[in-house]
Amino acid sequence: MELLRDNNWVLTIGTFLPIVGVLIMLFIPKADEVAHKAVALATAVATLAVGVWTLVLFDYGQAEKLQFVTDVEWISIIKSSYLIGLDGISLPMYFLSMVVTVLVMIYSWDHIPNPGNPKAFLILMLILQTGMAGTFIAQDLVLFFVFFEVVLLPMYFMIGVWGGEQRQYASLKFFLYTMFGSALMLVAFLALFFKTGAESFAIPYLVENGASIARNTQIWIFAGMFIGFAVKVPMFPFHTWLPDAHTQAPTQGSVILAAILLKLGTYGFIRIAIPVLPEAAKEWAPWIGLLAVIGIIYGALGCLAQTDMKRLIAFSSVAHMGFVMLGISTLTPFGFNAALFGMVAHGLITGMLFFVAGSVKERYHTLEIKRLSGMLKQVPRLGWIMGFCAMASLGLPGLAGFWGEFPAILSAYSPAEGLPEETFRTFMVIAAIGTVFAAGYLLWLYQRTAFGEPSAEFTGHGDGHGHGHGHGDGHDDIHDVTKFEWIAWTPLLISIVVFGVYPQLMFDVLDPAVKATLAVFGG
Amino acid sequence: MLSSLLSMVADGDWVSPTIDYHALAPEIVLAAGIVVVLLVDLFTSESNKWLVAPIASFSFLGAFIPVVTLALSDNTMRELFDGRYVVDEFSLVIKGLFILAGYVVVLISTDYLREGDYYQGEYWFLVLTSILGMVMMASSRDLVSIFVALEFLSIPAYMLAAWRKRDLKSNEAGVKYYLLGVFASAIMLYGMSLLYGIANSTLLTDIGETLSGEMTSIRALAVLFVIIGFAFKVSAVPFHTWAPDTYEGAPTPVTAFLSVASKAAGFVALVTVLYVAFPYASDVWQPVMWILSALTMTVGNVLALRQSNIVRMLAYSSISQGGFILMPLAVAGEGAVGQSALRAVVVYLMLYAATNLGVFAIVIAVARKTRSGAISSYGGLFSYAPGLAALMTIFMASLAGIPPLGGWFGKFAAFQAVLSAETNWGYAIAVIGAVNSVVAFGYYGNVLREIWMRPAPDGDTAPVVIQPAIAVALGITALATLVLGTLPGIVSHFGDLASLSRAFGG
Amino acid sequence: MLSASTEAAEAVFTSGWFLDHVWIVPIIPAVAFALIIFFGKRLPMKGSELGIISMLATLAMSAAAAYQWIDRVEAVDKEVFVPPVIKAWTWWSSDGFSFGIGQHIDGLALIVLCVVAFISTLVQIYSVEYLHGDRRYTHFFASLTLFSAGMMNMVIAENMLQLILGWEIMGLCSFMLIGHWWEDGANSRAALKAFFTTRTGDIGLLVGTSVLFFAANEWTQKTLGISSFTIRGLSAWALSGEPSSTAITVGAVALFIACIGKSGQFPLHTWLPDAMAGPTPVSSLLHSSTMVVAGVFLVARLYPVFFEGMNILGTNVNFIVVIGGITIVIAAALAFVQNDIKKVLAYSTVSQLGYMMMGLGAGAWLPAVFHIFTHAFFKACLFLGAGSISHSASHHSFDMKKDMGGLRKYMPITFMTWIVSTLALCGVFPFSGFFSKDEIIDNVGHNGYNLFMIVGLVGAFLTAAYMTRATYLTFFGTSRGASAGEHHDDAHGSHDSHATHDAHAHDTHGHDDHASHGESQGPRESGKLITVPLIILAVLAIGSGFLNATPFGEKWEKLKVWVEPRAEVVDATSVALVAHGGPGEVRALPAAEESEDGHHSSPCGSETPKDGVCVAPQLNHAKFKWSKAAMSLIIVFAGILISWFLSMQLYERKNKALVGLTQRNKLLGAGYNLLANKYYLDALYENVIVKAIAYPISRGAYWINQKVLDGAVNGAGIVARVSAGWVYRNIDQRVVDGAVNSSGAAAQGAGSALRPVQSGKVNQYGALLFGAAAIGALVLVIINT
Amino acid sequence: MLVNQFLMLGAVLFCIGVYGVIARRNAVLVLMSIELILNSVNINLLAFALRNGSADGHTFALYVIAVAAAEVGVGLAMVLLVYRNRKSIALDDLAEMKG
Repeated sequence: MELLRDNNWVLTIGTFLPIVGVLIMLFIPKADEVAHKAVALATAVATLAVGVWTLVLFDYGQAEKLQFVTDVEWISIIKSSYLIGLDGISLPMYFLSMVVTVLVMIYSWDHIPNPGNPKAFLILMLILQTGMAGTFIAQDLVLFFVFFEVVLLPMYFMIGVWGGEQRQYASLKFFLYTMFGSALMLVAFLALFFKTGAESFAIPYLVENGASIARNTQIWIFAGMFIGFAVKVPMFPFHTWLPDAHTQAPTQGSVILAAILLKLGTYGFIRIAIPVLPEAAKEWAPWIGLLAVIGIIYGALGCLAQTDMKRLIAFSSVAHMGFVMLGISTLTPFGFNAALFGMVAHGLITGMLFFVAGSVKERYHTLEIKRLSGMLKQVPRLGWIMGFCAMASLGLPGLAGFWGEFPAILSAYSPAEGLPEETFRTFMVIAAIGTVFAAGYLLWLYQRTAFGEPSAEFTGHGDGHGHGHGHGDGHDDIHDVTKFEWIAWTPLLISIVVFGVYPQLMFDVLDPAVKATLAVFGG
Repeated sequence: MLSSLLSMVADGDWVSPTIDYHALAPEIVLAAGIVVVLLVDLFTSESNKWLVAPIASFSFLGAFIPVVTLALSDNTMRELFDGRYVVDEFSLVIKGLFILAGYVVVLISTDYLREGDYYQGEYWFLVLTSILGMVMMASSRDLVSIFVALEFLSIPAYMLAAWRKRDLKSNEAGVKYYLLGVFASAIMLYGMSLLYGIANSTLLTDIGETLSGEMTSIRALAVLFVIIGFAFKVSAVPFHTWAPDTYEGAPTPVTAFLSVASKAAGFVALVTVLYVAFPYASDVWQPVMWILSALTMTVGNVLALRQSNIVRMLAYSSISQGGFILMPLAVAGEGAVGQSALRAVVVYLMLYAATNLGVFAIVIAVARKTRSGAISSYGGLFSYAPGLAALMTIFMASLAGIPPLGGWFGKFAAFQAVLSAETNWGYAIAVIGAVNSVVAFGYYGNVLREIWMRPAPDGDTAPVVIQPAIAVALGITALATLVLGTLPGIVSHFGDLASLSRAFGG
Repeated sequence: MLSASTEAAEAVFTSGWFLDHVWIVPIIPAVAFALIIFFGKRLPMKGSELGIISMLATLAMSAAAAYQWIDRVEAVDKEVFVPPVIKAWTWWSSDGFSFGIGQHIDGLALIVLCVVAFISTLVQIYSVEYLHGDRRYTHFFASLTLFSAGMMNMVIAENMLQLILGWEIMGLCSFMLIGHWWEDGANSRAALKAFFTTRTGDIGLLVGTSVLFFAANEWTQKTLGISSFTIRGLSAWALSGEPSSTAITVGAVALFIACIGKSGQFPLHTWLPDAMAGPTPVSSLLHSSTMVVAGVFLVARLYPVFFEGMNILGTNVNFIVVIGGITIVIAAALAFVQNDIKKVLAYSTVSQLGYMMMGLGAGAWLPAVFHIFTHAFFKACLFLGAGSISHSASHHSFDMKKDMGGLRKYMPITFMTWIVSTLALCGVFPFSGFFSKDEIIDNVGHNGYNLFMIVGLVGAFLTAAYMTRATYLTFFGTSRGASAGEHHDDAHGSHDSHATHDAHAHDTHGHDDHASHGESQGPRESGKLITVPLIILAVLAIGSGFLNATPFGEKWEKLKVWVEPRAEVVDATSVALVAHGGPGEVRALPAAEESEDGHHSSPCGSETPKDGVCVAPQLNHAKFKWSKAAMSLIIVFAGILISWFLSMQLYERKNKALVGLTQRNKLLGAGYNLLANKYYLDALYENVIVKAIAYPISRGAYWINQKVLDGAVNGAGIVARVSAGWVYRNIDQRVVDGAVNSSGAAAQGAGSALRPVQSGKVNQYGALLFGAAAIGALVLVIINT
Repeated sequence: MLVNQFLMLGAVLFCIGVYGVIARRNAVLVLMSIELILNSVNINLLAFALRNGSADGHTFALYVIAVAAAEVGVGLAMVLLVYRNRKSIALDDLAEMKG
């Protein structure tokens, strides 16, 4: 595989710049909160600038090749090196992670959750950013593993310290789940390393030599990786950490979790598990597909059973990631494109939904669907934004969500050679039914919370009308979208529309890279 | 009988050995330090006893210099007393580790001692002596020298454990440690005597050659007993029982010393014996190691989950960490694996030493304020001592093996070594290890939870005062943890120690 | 490059700028939508002007395009295949599959496009007054405009994906507009139901599209060099004799399920009457004339697929025709028992859609499309009329029995337009309905679907009857309730009143609005902005029929020339027309050579076309016979008369009685018995006649409708929620989650189990130590001896 | 020569010592039992030395004796310490820390 090394500094800078910010913040006294916010935001913006520059430098003509490749000796003794690179698959997620971090920083400006202490909060967020970005550019299994794990602790503390009532349980659960997965994943990586002749951990190398491994061995190694990644995705039945984590996490945490962290798992499948172990992938694909559709239906049912808005959104992630995994399980470039698009779309949309949920919580101090109603009347803009996100999330054509969902369903009709067609077509129909469920629970949520008259307990005084301008009288918390919220949300909203209207923007980048990745199938 | 002995001595043409003083320099420096400490302690008044501590630390630093020079000298293989005492890369790396560990121990002990009214001079004397024993252990290649070195490092440790002489717990710790220790070394000695009988030599290499023959029950017995002696030192389950009680009872700096230095010494001895004396008896000791490792990780973990006292929890944690260090040895017999297994052990020891010393430094610093060993006493640490909290987080995460903090690479190397054997036993132990590494976070995470997510117990949020010595110790250990974690390449090459794993064609 | 291509087109087929740029049409309202959302509130008319302007623009453009199309088709011989004007840009491509976006303009597209643009324009004008002072006036216009954009996009869609895009956008707008007055739970529930039901149908759309895509793509790529998402690709493939019957049948059925949902066909029609919760202009635009015909349009658009898939003309019964037939009857029967005038119209819409479906199912393509065209005008007119009544006469009530009656005196214009449209709907010569509906019935019979011809006739009878009843209750007899100026509070469950009261309460405009039709005032004619659209529509309700007036012979059958695609075998390139990727070209095929080999007995549909492809099946048309027409006319008049008689008996008499009572009250003061008796008489009439004849059937149908079908829809929801709850509580929280937590507990348990070993007693430690050693020794000794 | 008998003696002594360590509750007696084990070791060493006719065994034995002496010294000191603090040298009392 040819590697392009021109101005490869951008990746390293873009990945480790946040750490510089952390170092600076360490020397600022805890009390000076504004300074912390400023530094953190500045760092994030600077990182994003580097990201933009990366977009500019990226050679879209050869998106299938690794670009900006750096290959420096790291741990020579175990034949692992600091090998990073970017191709069409990594680019969107890499950039998205930067964008989301910036937006979250902006949102944090006036939304530092209890118990305050922006210093620690923002430092953790910056470390998180490094971990996320690094995972998407790492081209060496050990390096990938390290970055993959780096995100754990910050998220653990974000949930555990700044989270809701159940935060300690949720955070520990999140941590143990993920760690369990990655422990087995590590074992699988090492087994892979030795089975390929203990030559190198470099993914390109492994892709070349992985196929030569005996089939049964492949299946076992894949199993290890599968658990590692499936926990992160999360796929049924490894999903139970997600609702707790999402529900308890602070808004920023939920957003990052939904927008980026979940994608680490699917990305792992696309980047490592499947291309390196094609035989095993073929063997596993039907099962992955099965779990995926179970996840779709199951997540939807879970949503319908929820009484808490945030928890509902969390379960919807299970369903949506089910679509992504369905696309992956077809092992076709078409399906992979769908999956990757779905990843980004889900990141934008669900991230946005969590922002909204956070703001609702902040205003109403509750997310119980029963108690909320008439948001459209009390906080019209927030209500409309929520409606927009709901529509995007249920896969309305013209908005980003559709392009993750529909192609995934489409791809299930004709999976790769050697996969059972009938099975996958059944999956296709089930998944299509899943879209209706999605409409069901999202609209149900929307109708309950946004429509109707604001309930008396929030309108300050008894009568259901609240006289038009529901906010103000009696309930000062309940105000419409604030300045910082606008700044933080507009980019997401815009990109949801843009990608929905012109999906080619992303497919252009993805397609060649995906094709190259799936070349191992002789496709 | 005596006559025969004399005759043997008489007609054997006895020539005094030529001694490479450069090779012995570290030991000599330490010995000199010991003497100086004794004298100064003897001739200074109570008010000036604090002088002793710097002297001790300087003698450690002094002893470190020849280690470096030896490492840099082109002659990397120095054999003294026809191969009974060897100074090679392996021993140098280990000596360096011991000496630095000793230095850090001094740092974290200084204020602890000054504040409790203990005899200071003897304390330093004993620490130095014990370290000297370890340094000797690193070079010993003969049953006798190994035995002597072992006792040399153990006996002072016994006394250190019982240091707080008016404290019942401390006494208990000392007695338990002593009795079991002596018992274990007695059993080991019995095994050694058998080995001598079999090989008609106390030189490890000779024994190794003898054991290359077919294995008899008596030989297996001898091997087993010797291994048990060291298994006790590394507190491998089921020979661990002393560890929790002793760690809890002993003065905290001593606990740090025991859990790092003396454990490491045990591993060094074990590795030396396995690699030099028993390379051909791997059929015997591999299963033993496998079982020990599996038991040690698992039992250590599950028991640690139940602890409410931090030191005791750390005791069990260090037990299970020992299990991880033993893991590679479970497959070290498989030809080339020995090489990577040895590397894994050495690297793990280094990272573990750095991290664990750091943890104890924090425990001492915090206990100084809270006057309590309960884990719950760490509540709210993050709110009133964020610095310590952050460091503790780093150390705990490192122990739990979370990248990019030191510990992960140790575990990684261990897994790598185990899997490189590509045997089913290897895969099995690897999976057990993987699961255990997750369980382990249960109790490390528990501490972190107290620190970050719980309020201070009685709302006492006065800041913690950190003395300079502790600060330095923390600095060293934290730096090591972080740097070694992000750039393991620095230490990992210490691991390839051809000289020792010669027998495995390593 | 475009201009060049245009010239190329002129070489053979005339084209024109408007024809080449129809793709701009949907963009105009889309942009207008954005503008209204962002700036609407600041504008003098709160955004409504933007909507109206954009609508006028689209109307103008589509009219011009239609004109140029007519030139195009009339330039050539009647049988010559006229290539649609196609453009395509690559919208997105993945793994070599390229999906385009662009335009596929032919007669069908243009006629529907014009209808949509026209009706939208009128409805928006109408709404300016009707929603005057509404709280979400601006949002309302935004949604209306977005809806038009979506519908137009669907109509001109070049491929299935583009069509789905428009399709779903319409669904969304329908949701927003039905729920426009969401303060009332009923409205938002209706909105939810509508969206959810259509969405359920859309499973079929997704699945069907996927199936057809993969089934056809290889062939289309090979033969035409285009993806099989394209309308023409699919059509050609369907008629090529290639497709395996299963694939195309599955695809067609799946797609048709979507049409059932969207066009409110039995059994998914239940959402449509509820959708009347929306403001009347919405009902008139979305839920009568345009959106609900989307399903019909889809069938007409992909007719070859359904033609082959359902084997139309092959047998004398098929899925589509059956569904259509059932829908006609049950919907018409339901229309009898409604007291809400809008619900009557809603069910009538459902049943008219049934006609269109039945027509398509029976191979009467052109009549069905024609009926879309005519129906749009008179049904829109009827709805707007109803709206006008509630707006100005019955004080926002739609209850015919409570609040209407005798209105013809007060609102002559509304009355006249209503009558015209009613006659059109009933299919009375020479109103438009006659030409289209009679055409359908005629052709259905002609194509051998005799049973369904009878169903059509029954439908015609019922239609006439219930429309007469509605008309009578509304405009004849004496005024009741609000229309009689009665002062009653607005507690009755009428949605408009509720909403406008919000408007009163919250809007500055509320007050003059209030003054304009206070409770105190009696009924009166509505303002210009309402009546003018009514008149225009009424005129079209009469005139539009003559566009294809078969009775008057060939030269009157304009639509047949303009709209119906010509079934002719043409070479592949002339169908492919546009290669994907980059701006498409408008290329026309050389008509000359086509007409040379002109075997005008086209094999399309009947056999596999040789050396070429077809995009339209060969259909045949029934010859118009006055005899048949007379029969259906008689049936219609019978319906009208019977219904009129019944209504007289019921309502007229009762009212007299009541009047008499009041007189006697005034005069004498006592006379209750007589009153009572008369009253019993009326009751008797009610019971005997109506309950005996009309009610059992229609009640029964209604019961089935509400309880069974509707219940099924709601029940599905309930079941889902319940099962979801169960799964969540038991499986998720107990099993899956429990497994994890219990493993943690297990570890802890093991810990406490092992603690006794750590007894603290030295001797026991020693014992353990040596015991382990001994065991090990024993094992080793045994092994090594 | 009677090597095997010496070895048997050593083994027996070893076992007695182990028994003492496990069974005795008195610290001093446990100490003495350990001394027994060490001496069994010495007997072994000497016996082997005699059989092999090499001096290593003797030297080893001498070292063992010396070290044992040191050990006993420390051990007795500890026992004394314990006795001073709790007026008893019963090992069962030394069970404050457990679990």
